[in-house]
Amino acid sequence: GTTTGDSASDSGGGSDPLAGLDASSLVPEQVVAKGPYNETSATPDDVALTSDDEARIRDAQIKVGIVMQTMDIEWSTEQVRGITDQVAQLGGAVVGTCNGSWAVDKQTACIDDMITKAPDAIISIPVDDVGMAPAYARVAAAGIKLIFIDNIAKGLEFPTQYQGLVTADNRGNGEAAAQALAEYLPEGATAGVLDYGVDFETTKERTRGFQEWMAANRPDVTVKVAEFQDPAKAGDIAANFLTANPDVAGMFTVWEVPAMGIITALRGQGKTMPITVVNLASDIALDMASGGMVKMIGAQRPYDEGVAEANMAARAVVGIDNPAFLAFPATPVIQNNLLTAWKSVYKSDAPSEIVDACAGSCK
Amino acid sequence: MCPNNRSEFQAMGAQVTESEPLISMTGIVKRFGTVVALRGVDFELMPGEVHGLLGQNGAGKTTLIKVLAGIEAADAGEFRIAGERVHLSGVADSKARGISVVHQSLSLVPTLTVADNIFLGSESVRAGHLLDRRRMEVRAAEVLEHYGIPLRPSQPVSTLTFAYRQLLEIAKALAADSRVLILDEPTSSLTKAEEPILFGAVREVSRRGIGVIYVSHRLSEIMELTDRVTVFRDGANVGSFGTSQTSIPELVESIVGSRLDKLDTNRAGSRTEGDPKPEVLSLRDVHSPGVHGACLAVAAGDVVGLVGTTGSGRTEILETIFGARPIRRGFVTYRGESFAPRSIHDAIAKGIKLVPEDRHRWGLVLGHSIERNIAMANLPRWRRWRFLFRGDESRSGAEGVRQRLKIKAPSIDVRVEDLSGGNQQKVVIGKWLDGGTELLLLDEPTAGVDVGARADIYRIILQLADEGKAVVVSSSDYDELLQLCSSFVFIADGRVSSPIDRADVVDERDLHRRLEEARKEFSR
Amino acid sequence: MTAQIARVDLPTEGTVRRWIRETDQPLFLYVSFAVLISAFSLATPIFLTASNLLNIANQTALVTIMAMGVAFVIITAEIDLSVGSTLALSGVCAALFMRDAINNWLLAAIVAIAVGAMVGAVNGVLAVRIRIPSFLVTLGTLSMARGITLLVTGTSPVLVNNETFWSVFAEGTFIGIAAPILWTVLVVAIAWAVLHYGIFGRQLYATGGNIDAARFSGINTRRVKTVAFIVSGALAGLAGTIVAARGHAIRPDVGAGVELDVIAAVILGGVSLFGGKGKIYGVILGSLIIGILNNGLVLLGVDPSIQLTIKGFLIVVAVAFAKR
Amino acid sequence: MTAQIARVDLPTEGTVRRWIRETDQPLFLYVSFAVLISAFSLATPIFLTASNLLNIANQTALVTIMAMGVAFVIITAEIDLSVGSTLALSGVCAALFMRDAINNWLLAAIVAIAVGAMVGAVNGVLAVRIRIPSFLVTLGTLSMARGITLLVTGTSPVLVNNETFWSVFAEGTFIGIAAPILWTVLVVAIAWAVLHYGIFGRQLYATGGNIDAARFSGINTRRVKTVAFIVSGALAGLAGTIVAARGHAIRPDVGAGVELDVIAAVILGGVSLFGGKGKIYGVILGSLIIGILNNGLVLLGVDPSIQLTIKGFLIVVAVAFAKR
Ligand SMILES: Nc1ncnc2c1ncn2[C@@H]1O[C@H](COP(=O)(O)OP(=O)(O)OP(=O)(O)O)[C@@H](O)[C@H]1O
Ligand SMILES: Nc1ncnc2c1ncn2[C@@H]1O[C@H](COP(=O)(O)OP(=O)(O)OP(=O)(O)O)[C@@H](O)[C@H]1O
Ligand SMILES: [Mg+2]
Ligand SMILES: [Mg+2]
Repeated sequence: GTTTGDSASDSGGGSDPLAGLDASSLVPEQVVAKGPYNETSATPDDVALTSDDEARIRDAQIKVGIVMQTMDIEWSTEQVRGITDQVAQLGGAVVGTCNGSWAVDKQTACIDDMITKAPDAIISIPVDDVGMAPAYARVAAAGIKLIFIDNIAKGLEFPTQYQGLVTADNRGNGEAAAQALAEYLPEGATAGVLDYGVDFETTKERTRGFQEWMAANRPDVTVKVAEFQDPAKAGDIAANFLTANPDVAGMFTVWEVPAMGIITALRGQGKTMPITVVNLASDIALDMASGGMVKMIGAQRPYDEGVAEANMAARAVVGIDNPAFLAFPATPVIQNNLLTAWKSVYKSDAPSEIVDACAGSCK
Repeated sequence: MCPNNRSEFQAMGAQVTESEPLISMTGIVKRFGTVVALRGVDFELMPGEVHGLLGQNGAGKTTLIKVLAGIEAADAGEFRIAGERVHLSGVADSKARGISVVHQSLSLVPTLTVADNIFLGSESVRAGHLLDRRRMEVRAAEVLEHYGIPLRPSQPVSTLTFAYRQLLEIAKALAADSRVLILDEPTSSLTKAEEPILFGAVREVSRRGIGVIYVSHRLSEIMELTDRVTVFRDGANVGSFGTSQTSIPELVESIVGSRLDKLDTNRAGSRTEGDPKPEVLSLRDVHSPGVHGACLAVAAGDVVGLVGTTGSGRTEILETIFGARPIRRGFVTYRGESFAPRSIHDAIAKGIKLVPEDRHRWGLVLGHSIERNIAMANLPRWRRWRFLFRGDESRSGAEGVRQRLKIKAPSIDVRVEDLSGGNQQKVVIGKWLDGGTELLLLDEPTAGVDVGARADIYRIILQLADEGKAVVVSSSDYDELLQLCSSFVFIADGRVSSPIDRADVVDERDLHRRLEEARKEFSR
Repeated sequence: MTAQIARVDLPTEGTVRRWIRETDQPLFLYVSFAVLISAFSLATPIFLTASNLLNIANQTALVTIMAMGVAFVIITAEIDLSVGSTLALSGVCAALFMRDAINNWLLAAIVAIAVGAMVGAVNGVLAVRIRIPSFLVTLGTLSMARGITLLVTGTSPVLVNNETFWSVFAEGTFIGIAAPILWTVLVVAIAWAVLHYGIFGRQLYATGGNIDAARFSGINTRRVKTVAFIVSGALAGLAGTIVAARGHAIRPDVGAGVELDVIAAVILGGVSLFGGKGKIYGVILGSLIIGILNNGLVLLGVDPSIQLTIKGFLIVVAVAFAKR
Repeated sequence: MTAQIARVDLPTEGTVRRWIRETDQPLFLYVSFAVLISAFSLATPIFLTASNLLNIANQTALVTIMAMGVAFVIITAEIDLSVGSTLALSGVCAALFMRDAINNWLLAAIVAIAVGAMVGAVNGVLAVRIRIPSFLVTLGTLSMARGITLLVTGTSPVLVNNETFWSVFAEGTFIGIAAPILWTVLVVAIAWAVLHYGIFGRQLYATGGNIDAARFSGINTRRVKTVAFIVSGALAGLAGTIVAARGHAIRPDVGAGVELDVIAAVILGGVSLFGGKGKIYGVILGSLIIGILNNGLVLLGVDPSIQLTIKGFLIVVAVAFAKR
């Protein structure tokens, strides 16, 4: 379609609207996300440890178990890395990591196996915030502290049944992504959203953020939504969606896998358009670095979150009160702050391919 | 067949000097688990001779052949081909050495065509790896036509009936340019009409100096076809004779190991006299797939023989009565009331039992034990409290069958696939031996069964008849029909002649002549 | 004479080897089973604790229950890929029934099992009457059932508010044994009786071994196959009930992909995909072995990315070594 | 085990039915294919546009390529569930090779295909020599390959920085046709020649149709099966190469679950799970039909939950209606 053609030329040359922008200007004033019981977010400093806290924790030699929703993605690995480093830092040990493999029965098994191992605390992200509730209730019943990642199991009480929730400001990232994409959308343009067609709180939050911002700040933009239920098929869905809606001038999607799907689809069709997405990953970063289609990435901070979770777990074990809800503020990444953002998120320099691809245009 | 092949054959015939045996085996031993199939067998095959191989079911004939074909490796013994000591590395090896086999249990690929099967493993190629389809079809056509085998090269094997598959097996072996041709019960369901095809082929190849090993339980064939016979008993060679120096009774004696009293066949004839017996089954102008207006009447105590050539539709008629083929038109009455079997289930429930022609396809679960195979057909009898199965009764029942039919196996838990061909056939018959049979349908009942067991089976059948059951037999073995039947009908392309009494038939030749007449009748 | 041979030769072969050859019992399963257990109990003391063993039983309950039904189907030389979706659909139906109609645990369970049986019946009819390869049929019903489940729930979970339901199917215990385990035992017992002591079992084996021979022996092979599919569906329904009870709620996307675990357990249990072969306790061992692997590796605190590799490796080894 | 043969009576049946049976041509595929295409092109004008058709071809490329290999395996009456993981492993190996060793597109592709072939060889040896049911073997290698992939990548994507690689396997076009489509055409052509005009094809069919007959005819059935597995692996390797090129990077979790789509395409294409049967173009139609369904339903903007239902339904109907 012609629209996409135009936007292609926009995104192509130096006339990139985000080129000179200060990424931090995309961050919402304060964390938008609200806790499960509508708590406002604490800040990472609220869970930092004083030296005598640390001393007490060292004596306790805490044992921590981790139960993830999957171990197949970078995000999980980083979370686990953050937790493991920090727990070690605090003289404790991670006694085991279990992979829920996106299945309630498998994650339930994980929880029960962990309980059997009787650690002091379990840090976990539920694959199913409803169906997993009874299993998580057993954790508290077994006298084990419980820190949630991203989302709590429905109906569990703070602080009796769980002692903290750490997440990224998903809604904030959604808003930032909307704001960035808006820069590329001419008056009355159409934006596309490739959404996860399953009731999954984290991704729903991101989409909400995106749509609310658009509705509030760019009422002229029509938002068309396509849903995928199998991430592996997101690319095909995107391709077919874009064929069916040639008027779409830019896309937002909820994490990097569907984003890669969109990119692949567009490449297959020899088209190009601006894409904004949540969660920093090397493959979409490479595209951004080379001035490709990915214009903005709302990063999470899995490693830092991991550290915070470890701290909360430790505090809970030695009986220090935790804030109920801690959301890390959105971290917008655009081409010009890619390298620094990468370092602050992953605590290591960006891969050489990305640096090369930047050709000096990133900092 | 194409001339160049013939010259190849002659060349091969020339290679072997008359004195030297093509094949000589000494002290061959073969075990299967507990079973010793061959216990030190000596065997010799001369060029150009047709060598008959005889023996009871399970005597070890097929095993010897599997050793020759490189399918099974002998556990001990010496094996020479044309004087050269060999250790066959496999089938390909034995093929390469010019040994080709017609197997007892069919070894065709149903999903491929006739031509594909004939040249399976020896395809003609073009440009290295590409098939030369046309050449194969042409050569296949030549072979089939040369030996007068009525098959189309392009025909998929899955559409062939048993007898035709057997002919195809033979064609397959003939097409391979070989020094040794082995036929393991090639005629078990060929009729007099196809015999000439086979015999002609055998005589031709032996004339070319090719050695032929011919396994059969039909002694008349052996006498007619072979130059020499070797008899096996329980995995040992109990002697070789020149065919001309021996006689059928002698052979029978050395096969069975004792004298066998011949059935008095007049009994069969005599049963037709006397007061009329109640009619069990009658077909009037019945049409079904493969059957075109069949009429048939069977009374209690009758043993009716279906006489026909391959493809005549005997199997079809039997299967129609058995409920395996939908009746399109016509009337069937069974034991007084009109009857249209909706399913096999139906027919069996009413006491109609069929011993099918192709035991591997329709008769047996090869992977299951003897007991399971026999129980499969008698489940209602072993039912307890509606749902449960009376295992012990089933076992003792199966054990009884094993002894009654002298099935050669260590126990009833042996898998049927490990039984010899004839013993497998006994299991198929054993399925229907007892339990509410009113009408027994037999399609090639004794295919591959040895003379001894055959006599036992005849006794059992005649006994059933005496008990007032009705029996219909389709057999391509006229001698068998003459021994069993009280009357005959002739079949051609799915139609049935009017019956004639056993007493009016003199001998096999007479029966064959009458069949030919009947077929002329139909074709008019 | 024949009998003689038998008598003479029988002793020469080890009774064990003969037992293996004659009956297709997956001996190797015992072995790998024993090996696994001893290995893990040496590696970690927790493993052999009663609580952990109950744990494993509880975790394998679902797979074992469904494996019984799928085993029936596979023994008839068909296959059922739809159990995962059937589980979800019937569980969701039970939950909706309790939420919107009658909040009664028994009726709900009946609904779930009936729905499962219905899916099974559809599979059966399509595969047996219309003769569509069951792989396709059940792949079709797999996505149909899933689609319907997502539709009726609008992709969001359905809550279950029925104490009795929870305890009867998940949380209740009897002499310290959790309900799901008891249900499993019940199902296994019945399946065992049917398959090894029932007429129907014989019919299943015969049908799978050689369908033509079975027909010619008077077995109504179509009925047999259809019933097998229905049983498989119904048991998936029971599994769905248990899932709904365990979670006090059920998500429409639950049970996706579980069919592979189930079939794996069945095949590992020595059931042949070509039909006519297999034993119930083989299947039980099959699913226990998989369960024990999952549990043991976690207890040992093995890194999850290595766990996958090890699991695949061990499964293959278990079988390979069995074939020796 | 030998395939069951349906008893048939030539004289009485209609020539069409006979033609369908004798040459196992999945006629119904033509029909449902035609029906689908006409239905969608009536429903939405976009459907029949050249760009959309290329779209479909491009989307089905991967499945079609892998389906060729899997068809080989299934025709020999075995099965290969490992293609998804093999795709990931070999794609990742190619990417790592370019990143850490020699950044050469050709060598990288060779590495990928070699790795794939190796996995196939492992499958072959375990399934054929050690006689482990291929379902288990390939389920084992499925999780092993995936595990190794996750290990070597540490779960993070591996980036590919090689313009030539991108264009040769993904972005390059020739007379307006994208590279993946061209690769598919090439693979299909070769598979077609081998299967229908090659010796090896005969041997595949024979081995699957009646393994004893094949052995008795001197065919080295073990070799045949092993080679089939290797081909399947190698083609999964090619697919992996294409994935890596398309994304300019490859994620270790790519291709999970694709095996079901591939097998579905193969079976829908009229290949029998019991072996000995099947035609290449059937498989092509099979995977195209699935691709067209996915594409058309999205073009029509159908709700994804309903899409699932419809897709399952249509697949079943397509086949059912075929059997009439
Ligand atoms: N694979 C096997 N496993 C175990 N026992 C076997 C196997 N094959 C053959 N036998 C046994 O070896 C003996 C000889 O069998 P064989 O088939 O050679 O007999 P045969 O002479 O061909 O009999 P028939 O005339 O019935 O064909 C039989 O007792 C049979 O049960
Ligand atoms: N060459 C053939 N190809 C396909 N079908 C055939 C062929 N010849 C015969 N038939 C079908 O098989 C039917 C019977 O074949 P069959 O050989 O079973 O006849 P039969 O009288 O039972 O002879 P036999 O029992 O000796 O085989 C024929 O009526 C015909 O319908
Ligand atoms: Mg024999
Ligand atoms: Mg016949």
